[in-house]
Amino acid sequence: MDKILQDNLRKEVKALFEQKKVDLVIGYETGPTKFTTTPVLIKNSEEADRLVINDFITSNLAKMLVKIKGKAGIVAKGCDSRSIVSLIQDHKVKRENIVIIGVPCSGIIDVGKISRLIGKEPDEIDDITREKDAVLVTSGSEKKSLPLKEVLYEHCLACDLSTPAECDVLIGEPASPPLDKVASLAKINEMEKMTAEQRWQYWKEQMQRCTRCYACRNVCPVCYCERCFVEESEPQWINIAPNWQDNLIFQVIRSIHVAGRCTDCGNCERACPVGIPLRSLVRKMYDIVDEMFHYKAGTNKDDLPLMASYETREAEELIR
Amino acid sequence: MTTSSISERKKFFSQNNVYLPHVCVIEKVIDETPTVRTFHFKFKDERLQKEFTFESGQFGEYTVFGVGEATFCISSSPTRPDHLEVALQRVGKVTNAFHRLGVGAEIGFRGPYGNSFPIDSLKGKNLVFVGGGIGLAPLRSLIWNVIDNRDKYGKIDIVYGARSPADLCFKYDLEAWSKDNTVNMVTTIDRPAEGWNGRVGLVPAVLEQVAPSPDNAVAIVCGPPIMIRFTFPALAKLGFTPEQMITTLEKRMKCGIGKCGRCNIGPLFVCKDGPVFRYDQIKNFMPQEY
Amino acid sequence: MVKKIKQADIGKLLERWAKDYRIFVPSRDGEITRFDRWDGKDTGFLSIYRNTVVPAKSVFFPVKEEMFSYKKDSTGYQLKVPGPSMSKKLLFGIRPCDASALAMLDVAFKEGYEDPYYLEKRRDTVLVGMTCLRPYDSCFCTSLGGGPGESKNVDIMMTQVGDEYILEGITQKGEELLAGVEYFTDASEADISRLRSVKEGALKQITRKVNVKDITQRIYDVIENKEFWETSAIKCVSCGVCTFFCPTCYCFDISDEKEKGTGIRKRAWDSCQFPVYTKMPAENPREEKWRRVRQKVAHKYAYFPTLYGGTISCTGCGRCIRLCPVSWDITAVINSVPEKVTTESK
Amino acid sequence: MEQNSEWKPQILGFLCKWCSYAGADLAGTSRKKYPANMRIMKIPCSGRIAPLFILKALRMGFDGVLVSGCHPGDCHYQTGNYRARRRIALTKKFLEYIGIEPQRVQASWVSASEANKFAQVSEEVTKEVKEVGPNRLFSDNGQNITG
Repeated sequence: MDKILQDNLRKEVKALFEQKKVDLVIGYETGPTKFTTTPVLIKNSEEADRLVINDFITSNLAKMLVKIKGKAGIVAKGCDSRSIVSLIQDHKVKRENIVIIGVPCSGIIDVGKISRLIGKEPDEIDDITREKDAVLVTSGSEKKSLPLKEVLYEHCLACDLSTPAECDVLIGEPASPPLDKVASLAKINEMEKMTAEQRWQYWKEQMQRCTRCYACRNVCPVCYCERCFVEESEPQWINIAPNWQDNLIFQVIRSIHVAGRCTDCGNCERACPVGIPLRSLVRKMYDIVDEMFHYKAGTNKDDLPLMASYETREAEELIR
Repeated sequence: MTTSSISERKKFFSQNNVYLPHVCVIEKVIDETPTVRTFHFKFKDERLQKEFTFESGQFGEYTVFGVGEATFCISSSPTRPDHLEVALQRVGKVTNAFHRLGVGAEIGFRGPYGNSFPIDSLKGKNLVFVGGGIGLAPLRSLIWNVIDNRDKYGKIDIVYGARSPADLCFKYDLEAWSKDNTVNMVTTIDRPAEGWNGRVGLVPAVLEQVAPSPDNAVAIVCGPPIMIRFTFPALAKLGFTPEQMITTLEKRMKCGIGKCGRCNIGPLFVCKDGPVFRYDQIKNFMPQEY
Repeated sequence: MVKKIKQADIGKLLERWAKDYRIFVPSRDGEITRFDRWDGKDTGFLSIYRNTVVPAKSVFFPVKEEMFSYKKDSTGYQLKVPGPSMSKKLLFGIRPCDASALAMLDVAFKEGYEDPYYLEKRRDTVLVGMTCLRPYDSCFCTSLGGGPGESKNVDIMMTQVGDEYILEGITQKGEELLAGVEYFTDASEADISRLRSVKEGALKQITRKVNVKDITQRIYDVIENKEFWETSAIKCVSCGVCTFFCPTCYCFDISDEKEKGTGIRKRAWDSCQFPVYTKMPAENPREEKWRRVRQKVAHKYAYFPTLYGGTISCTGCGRCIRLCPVSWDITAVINSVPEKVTTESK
Repeated sequence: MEQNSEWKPQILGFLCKWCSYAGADLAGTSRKKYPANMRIMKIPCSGRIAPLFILKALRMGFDGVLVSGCHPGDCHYQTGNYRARRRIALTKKFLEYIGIEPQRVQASWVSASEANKFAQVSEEVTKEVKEVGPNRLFSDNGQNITG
């Protein structure tokens, strides 16, 4: 995403402070290592120059809204703005208390993918430049062009709501990542070709790595419960020491709990320090919700939340 | 506790493993309040029961088999070594399960851990015990300890309060101490209640009314955090210096031996540097965290 | 003693050592790397040229372990401790930062009451260190007395130089292991000077710095400064990544599990970043996020040094920076701790 | 072993107290013939069902789970069964995706008077669960973990 966007954003944020429309602004600043950004809380117009917009604005900042006091501006990509809408639907955030600064998103670059494609870790890469349908990766004397579709996050490739619909200001023109639903859902489709036993075995193996650090849950903008079921002691639903069985139960229940609120923003999978393909769970849930109930999370702030509503006739084929 | 006493303790570890509890048997269960019960228990191994020693103020880790482990102070006095006592309030998974146990049931115990009330430095002093609710449990160990060696100590004042008459713990002790004319026993409840003819008022306020003299005195305080926080200023008003105030703190604990990490206040671990602290040791350190 | 060995002979060397030791090497596990039992054949792990994602502590302090089990029979409850793993271990390729972290865990688990589970696993372990030729941009070990080729906490220090590995015997144990293995040749003067330049090259790559001057006092000076800690904690999501994957973090939880009439007491990694970590029925001393972040930072840079002779329990491995889902940066926090208050009131 | 005709699947039935629970009771008192291998848990409304209950039952080793509530439109609390329906639908579909046989997660509407239907549902559910065999999903060593 280009520099003009970033400049416009900074100008806009300064204006918001000067017009006293916000007490603070949640956005991104340059991260501590190469090709990263990190959430930042801007408290006045002078600090606005810390804000960045680039191809690495990964975090879903909606996460930070729930506990913020005062009138907050928030930089939001398409998926983030939908998460904000979900929070509004759940009465976790009041629409009038926030100023959504929409940033049209043309897809976020997954540096991990570039790493795997060129066999170098992010800090060994000197530069990543985005071109129209490709990225140019420079590492020492090596230069390599990689197709854009192969280096964007998989969830971006299925994102047809990349320009925030719910926002107060839109920075720049509507944009969209190159869409490729087949590539985006490749892992899920592959899984569905397996037998039930193979699928179970697959998840069993994945969950053996889980340490229950709860990064997936804690970065999820819609996982705002004060007390998660995994921390209940009476009854205690799952064992405290991690094991694949309870790890899997945790992930399954989390996937069901975020049904109708998850916007497939990819935060959970990105957060996982042991590389569990969590998006293959939550995205599947996203599709089940869409197929069964024709519901897309965070697209209408006046809708009742999915699980708080019903149609008198639906899903009867599953009931005796 | 000193290192030498730790090695001294080692003979009590099964297979040299400090985390292994010893199996104990519940001998008696006393209903203190609707939510507090006292359990009398003995080591199943008679040799251990004979050799086991502890000091007032120390705590143990108690296992309800099949449920888990939790931390409680030993509420009986080392001067009465026939059995051990623990009083606990039903508040969570382990304590609820504990309350379901009856006479003859087996529990696990490991300990004693932590430091203890500085009994030697209390000798010859006037003692002011200030307790609230279940906070009387650790004080009770010391009070009986002192009463059993009555001639070694000066005056004894006890100010103890609970929310209501029903919430008063160790009523049989309160009665015994009231009858003991070497002890000034003051019992209070927070709000007036039917059938209660005694004092009414919060512990810190009642303490100020009782107004024990700070001369050659030490105050030992234990109760809910909010009571402790208000009792220190009340004592200060009466002329007690921080060095004359002792408290015992409660924290979430798991290991009891300074390893698992959660009970610290700054660099102090409540499980091994405490649970007994003089107020001057902690007063400058993160008051909100104790 | 300085020896060298051809990369192709490493397999044979490990086979030899495997006669006396259980060998642990950096291994791939799905997307991540960790120390695991060597399979006895493959030396493909040598291609893992960076530090493992999971710190080496997991060999001695695993993510979960059984402490004991219990069962009730006609005479009451019987306890059973899992049998000790008597065999000696050799960690091949541990990085200097993780080795120095083990030295800290050794102290913490030994002090006062000994922790039998950790110490039993750790006993008689030989550490064969590996120089980090390509440290991460998040590494800052040089600010904390370490370095990519630092050898003070290992028995043997190994450095890849071209297609050879140069091994320096550091401790007596290390020297013994290096002696009498025919796959080694003595390192020449030229080898040693190549070794020196490789290590210098590695050292230069570490550019991240953290200001640890008077850090313990500086932390105590701001310990009650809520605003400072709130600012430091603002983006933290309170997950356990930084602590679980920290080579020096050793907090754990103890819990019981019931299966088929048997109870098992387990311990598992716990994190001071979780609100439930300190939660008591009526209140929680670290309910607020800034208190938890303060605990993490202050434990490493103030409390641990206070307790253990000034040792900062951070080795600068950079994992907390690399793995943090919101890129929280401990070096930025430490560097933002104000300078020591010179006009001391005390 | 799975073909062993002796093996009877263990099924946990979460039955709404306003309808299916009474229906099951009636099936019992009127001596309807149906498989007696269901452990019944009375719930105040099918809307009380949480996906976690279903997972936990399977984790404990039950071979199948049945959630049964009032027919659409008949909920004592007006909409509890509609809400349950969404939850059950998502759970069933999702569990199938991760590899849990859909036969193990069952739902029905049975009113207080439908003793016949309850017997029939029990029969069918038992048959289907029997077809997929003992639940060894959560065991480490392929053993049934009921205990």
